[in-house]
Amino acid sequence: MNVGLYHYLLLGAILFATGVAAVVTRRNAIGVLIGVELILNAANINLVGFSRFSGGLDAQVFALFVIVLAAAEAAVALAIILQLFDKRTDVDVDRASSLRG
Amino acid sequence: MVPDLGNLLSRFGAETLLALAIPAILLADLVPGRGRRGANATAVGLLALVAALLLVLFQGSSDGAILTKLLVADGLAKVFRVLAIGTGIVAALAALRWGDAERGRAEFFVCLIGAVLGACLTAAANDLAMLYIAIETLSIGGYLLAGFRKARVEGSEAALKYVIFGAVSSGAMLYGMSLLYGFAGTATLTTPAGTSFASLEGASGAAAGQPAFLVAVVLVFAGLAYKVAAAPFQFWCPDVYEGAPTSVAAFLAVASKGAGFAAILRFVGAVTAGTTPDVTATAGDVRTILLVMALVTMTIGNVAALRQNNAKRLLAYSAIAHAGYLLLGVAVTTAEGATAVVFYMAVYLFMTLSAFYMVGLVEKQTGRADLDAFEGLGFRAPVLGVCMAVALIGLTGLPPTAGFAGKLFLLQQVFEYGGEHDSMLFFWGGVIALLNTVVSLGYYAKFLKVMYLCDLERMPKGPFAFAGVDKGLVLALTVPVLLFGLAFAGLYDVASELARGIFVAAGGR
Amino acid sequence: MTMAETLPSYVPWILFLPAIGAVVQQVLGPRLPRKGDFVVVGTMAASLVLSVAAMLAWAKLPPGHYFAASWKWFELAGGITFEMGMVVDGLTAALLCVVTIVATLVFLYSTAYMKGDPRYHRFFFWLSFFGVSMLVLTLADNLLMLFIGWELVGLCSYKLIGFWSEDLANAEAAKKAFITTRVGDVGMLIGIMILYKQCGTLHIGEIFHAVKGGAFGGQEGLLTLAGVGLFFGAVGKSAQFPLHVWLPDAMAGPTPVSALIHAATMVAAGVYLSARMFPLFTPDALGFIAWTGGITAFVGAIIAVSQTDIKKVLAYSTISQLGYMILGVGVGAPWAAMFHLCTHAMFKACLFLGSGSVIHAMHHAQDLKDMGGLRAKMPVTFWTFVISTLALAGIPATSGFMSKDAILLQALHEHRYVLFVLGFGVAFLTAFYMTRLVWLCFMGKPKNEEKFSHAHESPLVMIAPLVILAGFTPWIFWGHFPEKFFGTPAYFESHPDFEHVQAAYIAPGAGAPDHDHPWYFQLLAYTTGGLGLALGIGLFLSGRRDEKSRLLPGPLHELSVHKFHMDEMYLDGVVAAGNALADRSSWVDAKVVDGAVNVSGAVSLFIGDASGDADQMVVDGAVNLTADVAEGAGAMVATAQTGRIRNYVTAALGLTAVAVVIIVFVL
Amino acid sequence: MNLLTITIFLPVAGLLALLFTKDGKQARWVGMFGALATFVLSTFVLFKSVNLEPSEYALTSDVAWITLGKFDVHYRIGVDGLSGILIFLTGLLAFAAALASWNIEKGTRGYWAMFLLLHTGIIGTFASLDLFLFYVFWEVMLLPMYFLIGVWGGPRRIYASIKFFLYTLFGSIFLLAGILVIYFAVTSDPAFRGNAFSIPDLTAYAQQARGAGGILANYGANAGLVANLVFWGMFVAFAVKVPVFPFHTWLPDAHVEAPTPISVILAGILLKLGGYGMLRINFPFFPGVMKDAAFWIGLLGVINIVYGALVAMAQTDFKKMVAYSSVSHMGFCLLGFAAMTPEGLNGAILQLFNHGTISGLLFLVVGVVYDRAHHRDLNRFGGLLWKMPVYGTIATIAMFASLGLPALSGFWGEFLAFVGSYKTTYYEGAKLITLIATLGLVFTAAYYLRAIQRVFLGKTNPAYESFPDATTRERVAMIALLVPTIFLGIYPKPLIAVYQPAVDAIRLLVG
Repeated sequence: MNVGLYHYLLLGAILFATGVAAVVTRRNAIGVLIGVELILNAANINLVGFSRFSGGLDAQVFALFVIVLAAAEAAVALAIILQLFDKRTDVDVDRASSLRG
Repeated sequence: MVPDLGNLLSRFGAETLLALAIPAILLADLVPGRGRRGANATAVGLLALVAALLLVLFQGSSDGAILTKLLVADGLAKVFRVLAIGTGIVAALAALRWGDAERGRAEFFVCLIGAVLGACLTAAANDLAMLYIAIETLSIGGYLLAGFRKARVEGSEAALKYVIFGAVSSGAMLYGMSLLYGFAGTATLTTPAGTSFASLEGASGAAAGQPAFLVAVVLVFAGLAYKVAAAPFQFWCPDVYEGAPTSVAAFLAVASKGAGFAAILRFVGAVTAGTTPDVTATAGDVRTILLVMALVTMTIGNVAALRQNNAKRLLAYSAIAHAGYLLLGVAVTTAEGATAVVFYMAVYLFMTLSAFYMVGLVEKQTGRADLDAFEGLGFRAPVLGVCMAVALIGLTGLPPTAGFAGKLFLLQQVFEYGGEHDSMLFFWGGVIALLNTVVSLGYYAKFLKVMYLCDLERMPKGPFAFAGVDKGLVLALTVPVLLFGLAFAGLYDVASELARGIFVAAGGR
Repeated sequence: MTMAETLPSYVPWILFLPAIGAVVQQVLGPRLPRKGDFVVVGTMAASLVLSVAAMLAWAKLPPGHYFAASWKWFELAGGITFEMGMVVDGLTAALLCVVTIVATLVFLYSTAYMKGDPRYHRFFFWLSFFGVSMLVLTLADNLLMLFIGWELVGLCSYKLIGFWSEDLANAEAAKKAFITTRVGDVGMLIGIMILYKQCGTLHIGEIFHAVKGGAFGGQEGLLTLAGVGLFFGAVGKSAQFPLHVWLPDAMAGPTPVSALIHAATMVAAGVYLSARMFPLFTPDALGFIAWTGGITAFVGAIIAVSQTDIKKVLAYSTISQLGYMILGVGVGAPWAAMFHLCTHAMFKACLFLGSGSVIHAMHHAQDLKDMGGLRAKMPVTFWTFVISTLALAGIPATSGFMSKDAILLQALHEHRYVLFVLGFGVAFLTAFYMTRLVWLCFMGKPKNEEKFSHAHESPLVMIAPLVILAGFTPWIFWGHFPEKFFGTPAYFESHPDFEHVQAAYIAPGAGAPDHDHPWYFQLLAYTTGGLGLALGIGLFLSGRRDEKSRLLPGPLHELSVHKFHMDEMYLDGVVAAGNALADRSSWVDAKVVDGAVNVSGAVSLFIGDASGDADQMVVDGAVNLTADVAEGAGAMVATAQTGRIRNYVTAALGLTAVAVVIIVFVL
Repeated sequence: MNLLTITIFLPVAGLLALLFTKDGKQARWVGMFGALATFVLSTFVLFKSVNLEPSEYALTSDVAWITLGKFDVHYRIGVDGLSGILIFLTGLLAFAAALASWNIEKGTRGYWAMFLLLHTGIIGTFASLDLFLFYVFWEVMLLPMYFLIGVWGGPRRIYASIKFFLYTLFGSIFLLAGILVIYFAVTSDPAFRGNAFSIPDLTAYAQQARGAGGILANYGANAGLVANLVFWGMFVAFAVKVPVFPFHTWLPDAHVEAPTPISVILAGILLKLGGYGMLRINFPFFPGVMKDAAFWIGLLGVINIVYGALVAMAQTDFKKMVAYSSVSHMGFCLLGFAAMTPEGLNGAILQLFNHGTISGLLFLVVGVVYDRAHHRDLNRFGGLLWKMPVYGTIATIAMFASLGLPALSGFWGEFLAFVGSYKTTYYEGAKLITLIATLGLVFTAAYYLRAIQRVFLGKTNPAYESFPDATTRERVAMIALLVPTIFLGIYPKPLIAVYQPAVDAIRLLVG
């Protein structure tokens, strides 16, 4: 059976679901970042799938940009997590809750 | 159609200038200057911002020309770009005066200009991809600025929350965009010929009819809602505003919210355009979603603000509430609705900036940001006291101020829509919005109470020592609030002219 | 046919002169010699002269004619005008003369009685203002002006009763008088409202015209209600049962006030109103009036027997006599009621002024236990007192006899035998308690030597009025009075087919069919007064009885001493209930309405600190609704703001998922 | 320049002058001059508003203010009999209140600035014939009042001022909603020629648009429901001000805490704005809805009268008692409005004016005794009449006027309201309502006489032996309000003649 658009979208959806699950359950900031990356890549899969089946290379270009931005975002996020780390010896997301109410 | 350089420069000179400014600042910082470290970086930064503002104002960029499918230089883009750069300048000045940027002037300006660039591009984006890129630039700039003051641990906590929440939301948005791309087969929001996004048929048949289309739209709304801090994506807002330096908070409250609304207007315009029956059906659903989102947002913002005792958190919730009011204008999806949003955004800019600036001043003077720091401000700093009072009265939406005019137009649209389409939902929506105004009086009056109604004897003595520059800036920000309050016809005309392009494709009413 | 003549030009001056006197007294009073009392007395005397002139002018008119004039007071949209007018006919002429005579004499009397009082000039201002109000009430040709005079008279009575209100008891008495009469006025206002709605006008003549023209159509009950409403005003003002409780306490005022207001004029206003509005009263309204009058007469007489204060006895006697007059109206003889009003005004004023002269002589001692044997010391007062007592007791050949019997005769003709017997019983009691009073006051041995030694005859200016008033009691003076003044129902003749009016107004012997005087009526009329007198003298001649002794059989005495327990009933019942209701509503207002409806709790929430006093906070927190809503929602949102990023993201995405589900399945 | 515009904006000129005067004495004189000038100008306005035709306006001026396509708001002002007398009342009370604010020491400049701004708001509201302008002036009044009570008030002033602000704002949002809905419904009707905000045009339009929703005929399918909602919404906005029964709880707090002169203005004028608003906007715009609403308004009126009087009876604080008496007296206006008969309407409008002078006078009276004894507990006073004869006499006359004694102006309002309300056939049940209302007379007499007795009669409380009688300043202020009370009591014709055309107009439009 050959791979159709439907399969691409299915994979995208699965990736999206796991990404969201990762973000929601992980207590470690890095884990959350991994979840975010998964979500972004799920979108990439979709884009590639559509571009493959309905022609037009724009989606491919779009996916490239997404990859670049994902990298930038990851870098910035890691920098911030690092900053938090040297102040508070751990990267537990739940502990960082002094701002509330 | 290869974009000729001349056309790009003539329309988007400002953006190109800002983009070039970033490396220029870094280079300038290397040159050992006489003054304090980073003096010339600051100079270059400020110069770039001012120049960009002038370029946007005077370049004939509001003739609706669409460039390379990605950017559109119409009135809407113009007003929000002016707004973004203007706020950037004010935030820069504030940061310099309050020492928010002490850790590294150059780095501060790089992030700020990056964010301003992102904001300008978001306002002008006419393509899903471009929109995502612009929003990401703006957000990344914002994450860094939020955590700029290393000294205080809240700064980094705020940045962390901002980055995680931002990443997740934009991720969801991107996923929504990818699905939309699948439906429409193209990522361009409005093609030059005016046929818009929703009416096209993508790879999987007619777009607008299927429920999945609406799901994708909601997902995209997620990202946009995060940007303007509308429900259910407003959780980050109070914590980030409290943790971030006040100047950055001001920038986020105005510039990023403005850019976000520009994007929402354009996106909703594209999604609801088209006259085919299933397009108008989905358009109806989109309007209902937007209205519900607006009412929930404003109610959460107003009600939660009642309990706040920290000035910055209170203004954060007030910003959420105002996002709710603005969404009302978007929900009616009419040209006048867009005009009302643009008008309200302009008025909101002056009121919020002057309120934030005052909070910053008091915080710098007393080191505290809670309400009691404002004790007897009305009597100890009469001029600024009156300015703060005018800003607060404007935010509440009482007549002599422009805030009232802004709310008036938004409400007029809602009631008009209620009558036009016999939908009691919009009629009651208008009434709920009005009730929210009363609730909002509650927390704005708290400020007035502390400033004026305190016990004159027990009040801490000694007037506030505010520098002339600060007074001048606050006055400059507050005078328009009163001026437009009395004569807002001019501003309204400008706003309607600028918002002409939006929703036209949607066949008007 | 009745014809309205144009009012003689001097008639309005009857009213304006005392008004000017009052204003001059108020403004220049203190600076004038003798504190300006001569201004007030002079203007009232002038008004008396003009009144007599008006009466004579009216008398010359052919029967059925009367003077009238009215001026437009103000005009409302829709062509509705309110006029003020004056009318001089039988009723007014008589009352004008009575009021002005008694007023002039009392003013004269007061110059001596009130000498040396620190607020002497203020007293005369209020006397003069009272005169003006009474004249407004008398001359009024429409219910609005009458109502205005009615309430102003109430104000003056409040001010004069509470003249010495350094002592709170007097102030309390004044308040009681005003509020009780105010209750009556409310009834009157209801009557006026009904009449205005049905007849569209307040002018008395036009009202009768409209009522005859069927304004009330079939609604007989409504006309009765209107009649009873107006009468309720009279009950309040003329101290009829059950609103009579204020008159005895009104004796707290100076005696000239009691004489003028609470004997002759003001209390008579109720009778005058009933007589004036007589055509309106339907048969069952007349029944109600008759019985009210009867009961009041009886109650007044019973209580008067056991009173120990000289003025209280006279007060209850006045209540009783007023009951008589109202009975007269009730049984369909308004002319007899007015006749009794005029005669009663004269001798009751004389009695009060006499008692005033006694009190003045005994240095403000009002209690009978200090008096006795004053006959020798105060001969003129004594004799005028005795003559007036004879008139009051209804001894033949006195004015009282003629007017009282006219009423009882009419009661007989109306076959109201119970009231007829009651009437004569009251006549007997009146003679009895008056003898007791005269005996305890003037006869027998002086009980309080120290006061008795000081006693002396009052100065001439106090004695003269006594003599003049006593002069009015012999019958010869009143011979033709009834037919002359009330012979023709002038004011109503324009409505020939008011049958019951026509008959009611024709006094005996004035060309109307002669009312036969059955033999038993003659017997009763001539003997009751004498019997009462004899019993009184007999009981007290032996000297063994004093003012405390029981003169009435068993239960009656107990009722009499405790004044039928009316005061307690009011204090514990009506007044207590009013205050309780007020306190209850005040609690409801502060706690429930303030709490539930408004945002008082929210307001304190907005202030952020408990700056409201504790009570406000405690209750508002517990009771109110809107504040909880705002606070609850706020709390809900704030708790969602846990500070932990994962909660934020879960909440955000969760809500979006919910939205998606709704969209897909619902929309 | 139009006389009316000068009258409206003269206080603002005074306000600007205050910016340059020093605090203390100078500020007081500028404020006083402003108040006096307002009083003089208001008398001119009154003379100008005499014998006009029904729904004809004098001193009109119509300047385009905001024109955005159909949304064209005009600075449209004008005065007819009704607003003429109320503007005159504003001027009179401004003069009396200015005299009474002579001894305000704390922050004099701010006080007088707010005092003058308040009057611009009030006179502007009475004069405006444009819905938008009416709403703007209506809100402009809120702020100065908030500060006047909040800064210069008594111990619980903050609570009282915020409560006042919240209540009135809560009311006014329904007014705004109504204005917007009317604006939309009217502009979307092609037949409508006039300006969508001008009150005269809208009332004319409401006359001939007798459809389901009346003026809102083309507000879509549920026009009938929306018309009712908007009518009752606007009624709530004005009812909060009147105040009407459930919304009255702010009045006692605001009065108790407000300084004396502000209480005079609050009771004298602000309560009348509610009544005026109803007569000018609420009823003429929805004649159809008014017909069925009349019963409820009458019912609320009688509740106001009896309930207000009862609660007043239980008060021990002098000022709170007078505040609740205002609630009770305003009930008569509602009774008169509901009746819609010539006598009823005249009674209501007379009550609006006379209650203004009388309650203003009563608050001055309370102020005089408060300045001396520094407390307002009725039970602790006694026998003041003997020590302060002039003051005592004026106070007693004021109280008798308030309980509706004839020959004093309070009587006419109540008498005509009673007669008019009983006579009306505008709604069923009027007779029973009026009969119950007469109970109010007895309760009112009870609590006023008790107050007179406790404060003025009886033995003089030794603590108050040394009280000086009313000073000339206080006397002038009180006499200024006493003269109309007595004169209009005896001869009300001049006042009645002034606003008769307005009554004609209202009866034509609504009756």
